[in-house]
Amino acid sequence: MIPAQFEYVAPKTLEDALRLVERHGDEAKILAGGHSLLPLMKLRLAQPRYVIDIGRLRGMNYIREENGRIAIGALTTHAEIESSDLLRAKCPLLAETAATIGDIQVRNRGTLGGSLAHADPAADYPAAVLALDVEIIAASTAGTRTVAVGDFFLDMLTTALRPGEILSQVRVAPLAAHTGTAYEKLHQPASGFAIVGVAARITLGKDGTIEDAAIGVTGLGPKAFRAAAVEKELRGKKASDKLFAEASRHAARGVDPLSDLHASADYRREMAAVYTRRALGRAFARAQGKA
Amino acid sequence: MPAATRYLGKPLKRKEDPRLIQGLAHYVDDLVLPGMHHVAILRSPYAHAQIRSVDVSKAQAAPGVVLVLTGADVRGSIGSIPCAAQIPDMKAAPRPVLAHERVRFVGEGVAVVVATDRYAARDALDLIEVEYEPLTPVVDPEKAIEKGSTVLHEGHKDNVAYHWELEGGDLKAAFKKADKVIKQRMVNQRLIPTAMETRGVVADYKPGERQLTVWSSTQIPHLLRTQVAAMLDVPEHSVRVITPEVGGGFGSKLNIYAEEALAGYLAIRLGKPVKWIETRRENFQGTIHGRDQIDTVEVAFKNDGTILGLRIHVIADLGAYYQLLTPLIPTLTGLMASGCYKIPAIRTEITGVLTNKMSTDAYRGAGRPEATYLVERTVDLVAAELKKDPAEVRRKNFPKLSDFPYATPTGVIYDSANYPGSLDLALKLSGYKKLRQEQAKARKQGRCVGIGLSTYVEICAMGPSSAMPAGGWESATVRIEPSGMVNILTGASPHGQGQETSFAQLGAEILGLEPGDVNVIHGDTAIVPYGIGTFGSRATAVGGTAAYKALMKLRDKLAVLAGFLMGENPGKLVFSDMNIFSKTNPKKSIPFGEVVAAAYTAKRLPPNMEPGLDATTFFEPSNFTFPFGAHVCVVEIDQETGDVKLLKYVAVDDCGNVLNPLLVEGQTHGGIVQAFGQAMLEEAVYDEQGQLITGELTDYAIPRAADLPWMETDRTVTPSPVNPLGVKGAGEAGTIGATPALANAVADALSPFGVRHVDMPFKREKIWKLMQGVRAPLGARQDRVRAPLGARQNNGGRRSK
Amino acid sequence: MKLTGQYILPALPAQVWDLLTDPNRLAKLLPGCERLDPDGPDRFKAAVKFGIASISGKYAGTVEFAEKNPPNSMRMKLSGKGLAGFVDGEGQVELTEKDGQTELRYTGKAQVGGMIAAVGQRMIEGAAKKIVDQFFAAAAEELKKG
Amino acid sequence: MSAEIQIRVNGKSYETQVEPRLLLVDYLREVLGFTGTHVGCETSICGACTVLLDGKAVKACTVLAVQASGSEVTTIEGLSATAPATANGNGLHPLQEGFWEKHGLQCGFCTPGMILASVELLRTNPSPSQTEIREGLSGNLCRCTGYQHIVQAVEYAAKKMKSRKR
Repeated sequence: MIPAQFEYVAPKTLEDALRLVERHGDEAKILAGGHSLLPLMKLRLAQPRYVIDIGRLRGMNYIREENGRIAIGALTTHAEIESSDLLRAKCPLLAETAATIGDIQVRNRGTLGGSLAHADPAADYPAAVLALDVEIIAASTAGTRTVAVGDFFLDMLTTALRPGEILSQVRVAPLAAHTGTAYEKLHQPASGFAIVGVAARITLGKDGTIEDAAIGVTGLGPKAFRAAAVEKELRGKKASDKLFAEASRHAARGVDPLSDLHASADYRREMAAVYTRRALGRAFARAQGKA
Repeated sequence: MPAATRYLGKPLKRKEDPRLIQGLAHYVDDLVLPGMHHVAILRSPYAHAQIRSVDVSKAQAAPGVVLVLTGADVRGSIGSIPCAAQIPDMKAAPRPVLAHERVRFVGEGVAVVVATDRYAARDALDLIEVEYEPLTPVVDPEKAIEKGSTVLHEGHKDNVAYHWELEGGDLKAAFKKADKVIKQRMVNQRLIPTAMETRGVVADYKPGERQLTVWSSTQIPHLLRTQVAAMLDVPEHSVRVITPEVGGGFGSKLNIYAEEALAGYLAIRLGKPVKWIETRRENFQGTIHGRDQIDTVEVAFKNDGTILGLRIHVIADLGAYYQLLTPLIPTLTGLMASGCYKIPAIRTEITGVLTNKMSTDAYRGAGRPEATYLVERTVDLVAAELKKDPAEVRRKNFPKLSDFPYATPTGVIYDSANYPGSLDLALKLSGYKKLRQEQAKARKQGRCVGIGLSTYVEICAMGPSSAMPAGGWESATVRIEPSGMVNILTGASPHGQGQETSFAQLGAEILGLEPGDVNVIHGDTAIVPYGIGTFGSRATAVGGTAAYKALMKLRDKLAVLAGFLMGENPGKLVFSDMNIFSKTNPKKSIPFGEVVAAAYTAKRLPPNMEPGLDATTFFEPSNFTFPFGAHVCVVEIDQETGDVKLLKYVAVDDCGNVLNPLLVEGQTHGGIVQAFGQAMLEEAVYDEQGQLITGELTDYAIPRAADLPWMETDRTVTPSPVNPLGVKGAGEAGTIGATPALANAVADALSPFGVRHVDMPFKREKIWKLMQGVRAPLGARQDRVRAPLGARQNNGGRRSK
Repeated sequence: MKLTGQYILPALPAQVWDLLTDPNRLAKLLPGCERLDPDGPDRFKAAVKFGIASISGKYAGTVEFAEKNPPNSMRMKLSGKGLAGFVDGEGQVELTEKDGQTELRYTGKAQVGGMIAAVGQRMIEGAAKKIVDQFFAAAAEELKKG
Repeated sequence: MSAEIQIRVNGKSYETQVEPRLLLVDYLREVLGFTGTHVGCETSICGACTVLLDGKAVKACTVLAVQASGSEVTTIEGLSATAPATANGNGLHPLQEGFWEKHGLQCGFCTPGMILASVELLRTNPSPSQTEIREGLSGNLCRCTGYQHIVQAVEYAAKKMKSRKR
């Protein structure tokens, strides 16, 4: 497995990178950690003329608090997210999700920005970032713009990023009070990708009713999505195992699940319900301060 | 084997490890020769197609490209891939090294590129234009033998490769006498061996010396030399095969492959060394696959659990062509269809079928895992039908100890065994009684728990030459060098088994030296006498015995010489601590080195003794050996997802005497885990068009560390009478004994759902489906907090501090 | 791989029929189609550059119509071959009028071979759906233009 | 098309002109001759190509050599204190020792990657439980050993490394 030839450029600053991305248009691919792009290039399914390596950009690898939100640089690796004390304390869902990606070697190289921009239908992060309502910052030579994550994933391998844009940062709000989150994943046994991955976030009111619920689902269809029907069933109701079980049945509503060697559409649909219920159960326990 | 030993039977660390753990070993891909060219092969994307044209002009003109050849270019120059197996009335299905006219499986080579650089060779593949005319692919072996199916090979009237039958005992009477008969279809799925090192070849030709050297990652260097010489039509003595370090084989490198001959041809033609290293996708598509049988078994039995007869029909999917042993493998299933039971009558009928897939051949166990699987599943079906404990039904059908050597109705003679002994120990170690109680409790709690047993016997130490296509003996040469250092040259070329250590232990024991004084040489046909190779759990039982005999020859010679020098009776000498002692007077001794030196200086030799210390043996075993054992395991199924978790595994194996228990333990672990792979994860899937859709390790799952619990292993020791070491062989027991234990556990877990049998692999969705639509017969609700059943999950309760 | 689906297209079946069987207009609808040249009756040679995000490749192939029953039904055969492998598809297309629009139903089978079959398992079906969706979205656009 | 890279491998600096598409594993093996790093699957599953890149385990089949420019790489050849170790094993890294002591390898092909992944594991978790060892090695496949002796090898090394620190 050998990639086809390409021209390599490694800009030092984001500005240079953006100019290159703009200049080369769809003849270029952006290389971050390389764990989404290089496999495709080795298979020669992707044969870009230019590879723009943004891995050397300074100041794109950080996790810090900014104006009450947590800002994560696009080049932050899965391993860094997994082990970040800040995230573990204030946004544990991202750390928990990162820890389920591939294996440690992959997590040491793969980046948050690379994974999100690639929008693999079976990637783990999309479920979590949807459940967390993150903001995605896209940079271009014209400046930056903010994309709400709900508008970000358009289709299989397709995002709202425009030609000439580089995903530069992800912003996420710290966990609110009385809130619990969890990521539950049924992994494909060979590749470790998600057959179904469900990220849940639950905020409880004082009386134990569910004030807010957000469910992100990956692996099921061509793109990750919010299970709005489940969320609707939960909001304003008193949390219970029974409620979670009933609400979870709607996890796949409106989605035409994928079918492949590892799981049929039916099985994926059923597992979406099971894993939604499991994620809700764990998120609930955490919202109560348990587990 | 002597009663008290110093090295033999001891868990010595391996001599081969220092180079391996430091990255200093050399596998084929690590070899670099001056001026070496690189080979890449274009392969068919079609399972079945006519080749209309191949245009190599663009590839030939590409930078770095030296030569591009098609199947038509080489067909007259390289013979087809040899098959050593002969079955009466078998149709021929030889495979050319590169396809011409027609391709018959996805991955079949169509053209070859030689370039000065590996990357350039790969680039050139994209420039070759092949026009194919797709033909109807034949994928399902049962449909392949229906009338009207497309026929793979010209001149064949259908896709039946052969019919093979074996019958012993009075089957009619057995079925007449039976209280009950059960019939069950079982699929033993197609597997991909997946040695971690793919195959690879380096070939170099020296025109002046007319010497072709082929380095190949193979289990059978000598057979490869003979066959490559024949395929290239060059004298055998002008070919030298060297196996460098081999990164696992499991049968997949017990073969002669197209690329081995092609590389040799290209080296001769270009006068340049060439290297070809298989990619993983090529390995999945074009290195032999294993298993792939559809078995239908009918069992006749009495209400007390006595099995009276078995009628077995096997449809064996052989793939598109024969590799070295392809047609032979299923017949081993017939040979071992009696399992470890006294079954009076057995009939096995095999239909070998040609399909548009890669050839099946010997994969760890080779025919015997299939036999054990169908027998062991059958015994459990009988037990389930009679509502008896499967351990009791097994015990009921074991031959008595006094029956050994025991002749089965399938015509083999089991050398020695104690089946109840290994079963008892396995039951005791696993706490079987308590497990059953815990299972009953778990079921009441709504948990889906299964316990599986298997008692197995396997046929090993292949074997007497009468039963082997290319000879069943093994060679060894022992040379004691003038300094007293010992070289053992063995024809049983290992690939991870550790013979460099175990044979050194043998040599040190016999000659009274340290294992460090004994060096083991293998895998070079120019140095080592002709040998058969390492497969069929034969290296120690046959190769080790050959080494033992050669060592004994030299020991005897040294004893005569030492006796002569010491003035002592040669029969009364002991070899120990680098000295040769008098038994009667321990103070009387002579240094080992002094005797060796005397043999070489040859100034004081007994009359008629030749100088030097060199002995060669070709050991021909009188029979196979028959290792056996009993395995017990516990699984739990997540009813919501169908996920099967292995909670506990206990294995008791009996491979006779052992040279190094550490190595045996390693073989056992590895075998069990490969069986786990077959049971739970692995399946080579071709779609209906013959595309191999498990094309990479991203889709074909093999076991990972975290999939497994702590395995508890133990042994009983029943020496084999077939060889003087009393060893039986340990390489394949795991894949033979463990697969049915796991399958029986899963069937047991599913029995409350009315499931009698489910085919491997036990993938989640398949298991989940079986539980749908059946009202949970167990306690209603699943409890997510689980008491550890049979304890020991992953960390085995042995948390490190 | 089985493919089935239905679309509502904003035109009468006869107009939809004309669109689908006119190589010049069809060429614009097929995602990534660079050329569509006649190659015998109801048969066309196609050059397609197809890509989803990073994954892209060039395919040479044919489009064929058979069992034409205007404007109600036909069989469509598609085949393409590129470095990443080959695709062969065949399906039945049925057009029925519904409230001045056309309901188009298709049922078919597609076969993917070569590299994309060996490694693309988890993406193939999604990709196929996406291409079909793109095609009909483009068709709907074109028909809206009248 | 070529690019100049500067890499330190096992403590020594190299400056090389390479094709940008050259994979790090091919650079290490074919250009520099560190053939202890193996290629097992090419799809970043099996971990045979694991090396340490700036101290962290990565799969060198899925890294371009140009990406590693300016970095420090450790391969199996550079792991022992005095490479190669002496015949009696002096100078071996505790993990190498552990794999030898506990029979943590058979064919040896996965071993360099397995050892370097274990280095990563013990770097982040010096006293792993057996479960943590098994999970920490989920990026490395072994077809021979059944993993049990590998788990014991890592335990052996963990214990030894802890006692050394004291």
